[in-house]
Amino acid sequence: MQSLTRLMNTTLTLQMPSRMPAAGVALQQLRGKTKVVEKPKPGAGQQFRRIVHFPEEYTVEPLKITHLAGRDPVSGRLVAKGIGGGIKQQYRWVKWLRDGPTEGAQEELVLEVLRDGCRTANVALVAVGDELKYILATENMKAGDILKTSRLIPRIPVRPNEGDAYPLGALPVGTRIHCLEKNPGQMCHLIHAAGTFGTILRKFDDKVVVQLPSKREFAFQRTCMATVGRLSNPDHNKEHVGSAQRMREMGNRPRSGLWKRKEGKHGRKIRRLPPMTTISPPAPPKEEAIKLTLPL
Amino acid sequence: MSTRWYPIYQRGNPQLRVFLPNFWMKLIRPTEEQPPNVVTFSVSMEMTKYDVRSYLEKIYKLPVVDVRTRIALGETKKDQTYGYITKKDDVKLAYVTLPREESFVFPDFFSEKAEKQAKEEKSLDESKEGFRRFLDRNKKRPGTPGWFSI
Amino acid sequence: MRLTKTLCAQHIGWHFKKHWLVQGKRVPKETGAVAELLKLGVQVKNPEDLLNGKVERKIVDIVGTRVNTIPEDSSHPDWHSTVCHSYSDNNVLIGGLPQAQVLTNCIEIQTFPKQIEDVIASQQLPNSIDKSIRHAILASHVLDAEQVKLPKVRLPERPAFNLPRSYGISHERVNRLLVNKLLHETEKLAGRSVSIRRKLIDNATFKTSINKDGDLLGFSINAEKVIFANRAIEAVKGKFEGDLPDLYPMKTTISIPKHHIYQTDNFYPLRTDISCSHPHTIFTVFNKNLVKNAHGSGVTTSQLQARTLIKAFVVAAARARQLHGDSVEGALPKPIVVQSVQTDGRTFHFGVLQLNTLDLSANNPSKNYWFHRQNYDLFSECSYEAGRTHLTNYNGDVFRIFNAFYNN
Amino acid sequence: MLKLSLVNQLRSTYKRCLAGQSLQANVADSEYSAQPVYPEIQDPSFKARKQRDAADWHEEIRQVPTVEEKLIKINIPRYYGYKVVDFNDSKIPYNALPLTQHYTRTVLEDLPPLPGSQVVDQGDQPKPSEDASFKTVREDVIEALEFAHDYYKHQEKLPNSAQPSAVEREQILTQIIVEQLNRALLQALSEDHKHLDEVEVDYNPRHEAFWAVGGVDPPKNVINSKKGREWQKDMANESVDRLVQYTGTPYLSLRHRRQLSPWKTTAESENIELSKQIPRFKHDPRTLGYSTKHQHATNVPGYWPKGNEQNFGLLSFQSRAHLQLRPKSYGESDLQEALHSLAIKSSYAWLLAQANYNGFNTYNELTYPMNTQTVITNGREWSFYEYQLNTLLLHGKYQEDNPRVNFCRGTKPLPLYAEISTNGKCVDFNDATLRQLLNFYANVPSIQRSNEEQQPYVASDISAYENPEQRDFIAKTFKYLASNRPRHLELPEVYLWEKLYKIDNNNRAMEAKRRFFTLDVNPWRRTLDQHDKVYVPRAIRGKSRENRYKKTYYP
Repeated sequence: MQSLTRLMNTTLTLQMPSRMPAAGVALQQLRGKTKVVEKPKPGAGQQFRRIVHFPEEYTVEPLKITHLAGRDPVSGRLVAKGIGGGIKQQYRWVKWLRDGPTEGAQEELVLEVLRDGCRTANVALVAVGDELKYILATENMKAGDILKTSRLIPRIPVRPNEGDAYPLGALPVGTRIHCLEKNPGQMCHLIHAAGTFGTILRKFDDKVVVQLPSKREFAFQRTCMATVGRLSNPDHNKEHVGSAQRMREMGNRPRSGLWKRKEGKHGRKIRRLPPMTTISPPAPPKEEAIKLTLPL
Repeated sequence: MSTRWYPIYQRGNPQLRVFLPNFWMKLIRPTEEQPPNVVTFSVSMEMTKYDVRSYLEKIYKLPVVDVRTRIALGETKKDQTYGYITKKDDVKLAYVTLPREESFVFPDFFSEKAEKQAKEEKSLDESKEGFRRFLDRNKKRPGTPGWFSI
Repeated sequence: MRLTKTLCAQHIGWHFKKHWLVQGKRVPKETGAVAELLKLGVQVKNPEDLLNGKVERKIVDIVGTRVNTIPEDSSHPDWHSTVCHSYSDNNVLIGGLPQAQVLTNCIEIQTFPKQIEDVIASQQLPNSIDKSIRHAILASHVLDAEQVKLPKVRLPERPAFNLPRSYGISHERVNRLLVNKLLHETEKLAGRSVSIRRKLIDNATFKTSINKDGDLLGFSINAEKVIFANRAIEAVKGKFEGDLPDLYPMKTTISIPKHHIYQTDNFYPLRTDISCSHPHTIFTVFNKNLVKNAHGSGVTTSQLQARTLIKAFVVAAARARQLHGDSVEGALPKPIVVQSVQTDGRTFHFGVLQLNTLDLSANNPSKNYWFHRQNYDLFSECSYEAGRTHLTNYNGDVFRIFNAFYNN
Repeated sequence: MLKLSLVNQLRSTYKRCLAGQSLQANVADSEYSAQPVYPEIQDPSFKARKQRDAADWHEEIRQVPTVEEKLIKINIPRYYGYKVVDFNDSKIPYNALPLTQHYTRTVLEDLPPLPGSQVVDQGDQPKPSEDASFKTVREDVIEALEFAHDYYKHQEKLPNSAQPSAVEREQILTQIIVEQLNRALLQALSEDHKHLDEVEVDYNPRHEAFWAVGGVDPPKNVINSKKGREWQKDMANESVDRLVQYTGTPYLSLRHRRQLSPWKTTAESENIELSKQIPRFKHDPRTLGYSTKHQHATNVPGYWPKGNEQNFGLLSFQSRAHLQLRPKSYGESDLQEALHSLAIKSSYAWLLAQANYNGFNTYNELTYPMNTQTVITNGREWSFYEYQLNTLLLHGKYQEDNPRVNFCRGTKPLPLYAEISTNGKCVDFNDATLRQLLNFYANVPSIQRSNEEQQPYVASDISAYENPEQRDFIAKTFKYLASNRPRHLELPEVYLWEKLYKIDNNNRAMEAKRRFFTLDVNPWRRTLDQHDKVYVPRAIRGKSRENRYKKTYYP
């Protein structure tokens, strides 16, 4: 087999694609023929719970969703167990990019704080200019609040209010933040769950160290935008499901009963937190692999 | 008349030389009582109301007022030996309304024949009856010849 | 079976296949060949284009094919490069009445014009009128025999419930009957001398488009009932002062959808030389199942009142454009007064708009006037339960205002 | 001891019977009569028994106290609704007039010309005051017409995503014209004619009526089934009743507190000779192009019972837009007949529905005549009809025996104007048509009857019932039936494979018998009250096990 690989590598000046960690290959036996179905592995940020039908342009209209019931939308195969059913919710498209001027600040008006069925935190409808958008609502946000957004990093840290968005470098140490950019320009996709927040611990060089809700510390670039405050609906994690039927209404199916909290491979282990990690710049986009066909 | 639809060419001889029209209409006796100005046809499945109307108007110069069509389910029959079920083809029926002054009575060609048949059946029944009476009479005197009577 | 060589033999083809699954996917190494070739002036093409080139299919024109819908892109005949803020019946101004005021350059006066106030205070109605109005309400809300499927009802606290579909009188019909019956009663009171000078029309459309501070605003609205009169309503005497509200940080055009496909023509449903062509009063129906905020929330009182104002404004502007030509800008030679009533069958909002100027820019010193009062409930509940009709908290003031508006 | 006394008692009774004494002799002496009174001798034949059963049922319906309950009572025999001939205002097949006359027992006559027009013909001048008022009305109407056309012309110019069909276009224009004209005429005439102040105007009301018609040939399956039974063979071809359901939506209808006065006397309406002359259409209505459907019997004159005082129809404006869909080959004369037929069935149905709210129905005969006026229009052409309803009994033997007939008289379509010119002016306005219309509006409804006389078979009103549960039940059941919504259970259906392999040919003899046709159950015979009762949750009812289900109050 190894010789075969070597042979192929010499004849074709091609480079092996690193195997996608999330993609698994399932062989399904057809009658006399093997059909290869590629399906992703669970995890990696994909929920397999629903797809949202996004329009081409940003809109504040509640969007329609389609339930996936744990299936991969490409192959249609079951990937995640225990998902299915539930009340059909409407999705509110949150505008993740809080873009502000590099000089001065842009002011925005909160019109309404709404409940979104597809996420745990509340969303706030915000008006600026002739644009309407949703952002995640903070704990004490209410209609009529004025929010500020700026990309300016002053010499002395600003005194921010809840809901304002600033670069990490502009915020004082100890500030609670959410909706954090991993790298500058990369949509704010950290810290979204209800009641969570990150804390700015210290600053060094051009990095700012933030403790994320998982208690791990990461060093981000100081130009990463973050929104100030703790996310709304802080009692979400204390709320009881209440009944099995409520669980079904939430779109979860009965669990297998195999998982044990205190024992086994997946059970609890108490370990030290890993040391602070510096966020590396985003990897360059991967070259697309050519799929060669060979009728075997 | 449809011009698009021809029998599929088959190789070899003899070749098909007679082309029957694929639009046809058959006058049939209505199963239920109808107003006298309504005529019932069995028509080819491909014909529409408009086809039936133009067929009668253009070829037979009939004053057609209205045409209604329906598709009647073919009869089914159970095979006596093996018990499988066969079904006749469905037929399209066209009810053609003529002007109200017109009236059409379906001709009764076979009334004489039916009468004759009825008569024959009657005489057959009578002779059967006679034979039965004869048997009844002789039931209680076994062994006696038929001609013997008091 | 014995562990023989035959048993342990493995099918090499299977291994080839498994191997190929992995090895068949390759990322081409950048060899620099493309750059070299381009340097030599050789054309480089993507192999995909050569192998699976796109085949243009010709559309054959066959009799009976459906006409293709025109794609909604720049090839559309009504496509413009400048964007238009198009307000239609189902849009809601998110800023409510203040936004509508800024949009139409109106100052708010929280009473009716003096002549209407006088009529409301002084009119003599017969004693039997309340009985007739109660009957009209019941006849349109409960006693009409229409039975159609009503919109689905959802319980917010029980989102999983599918309640049985109820049948009844549709919202459109309830309002049509109610307005018609109230007008019938009013006309009986007014007599022929007044009612001959009025004409009624159902479902009239009005369209107009206006430039405001560089933004193009297009309006297309429908009024469920319109009263036309043979003489225009007199302008309100007196001058009114006031400031437009401040919307900062919102712009006035917020929440009005933007479109590239639009028509900018003016539409008024009657020609000018017909006897009753002056707009008098418009009745519009508010249906909470159809009219919602863009983000799905219900309509607030202020937004509802804004809707009354905008509808009146569009009617007045369309009339002004029809009278004075499409190019009319700035102050009108004679102000146009339109009365506007909005109802959802239970709540009524009355208002009077005086259109002084079509120049809507923020720094225009002359303003339009919007006279209105708060909403009135005609009743609190009207229903048919257990074989009996119920009409509670009937409010007779609504008909008095209604009557005064008709006779103005 | 007890037994012995019982035996003694019986013995004494027996002795008295032997002596020819009445059993209640000791109760009341008035039971005695000089002449012996025997119960009526009843015909024991099958047909007579059937007729008696039917008459008993009709009597039961008559005894039911309220209007709503009467309709529920009529509907009780069928859970899924009756199989009815679909009579509506949008479909009139070729040669429909004889059938319409048979199904409504109507004699058709010409409307006599107006007295006013004769005066003009003779050259005499009408009264100047009348002339002046007519002139103002004429001006108002012309103005209204021009206004309506101008508005419609503008409306048509609007870019509309869904292009309306020709029928819809006519309906839209006519609705505008009729509403404008009605308003103009009510205003202009209400000063002289005070009754117009009291009219109630219905916009696109819902008119529905249900009735039974006798004298129709039985369908093939009935004949076959009867021929299969020896004792029914002779009755195989006897005529049967057909149920008819009318559904229509006029543009406008006017109602009034009082009734219009009849124009045929009782003597004229009771004429057995005339009733024999009415054309009969014995064939199945489907042979003419009518269709059938399953639905509950509904009688709706546009509003709910006891809705208001305006219980009697004055005038209705019917649409003729759907006549456009009839092929040209039907001819001009048939169009004329179709208009007559439309007028007859819409007038009959509306009057029947009104009569129903006064306690009468197709099984309980009217006690006084009812009248209405009908206008069929497309805005330009107007046909005028007057209708007098004398009888509702059309079913069974009444088809032959009933001496009463209904009357309809009408005109040809008269043009109101020739056209509207391009500059929006009305050309060739026809005064005669307007006079006819004015005459309909000016026809004063004058008859007012006492409550007992007007509603002899109505004893009560549901709002007067003490029990709120009963009121609620009756109101809900009535609305449910009258709303034409599908029944809660799906209609029973035989799949085609079942017809082929289980019904027509018995190929699955060993299969478990679970479907209704294998169990020999006719689901169409299911009655309205054969349903599970509504369960009352324990939280509401408390701990008692007695009232676990809601009571039903079927009449």
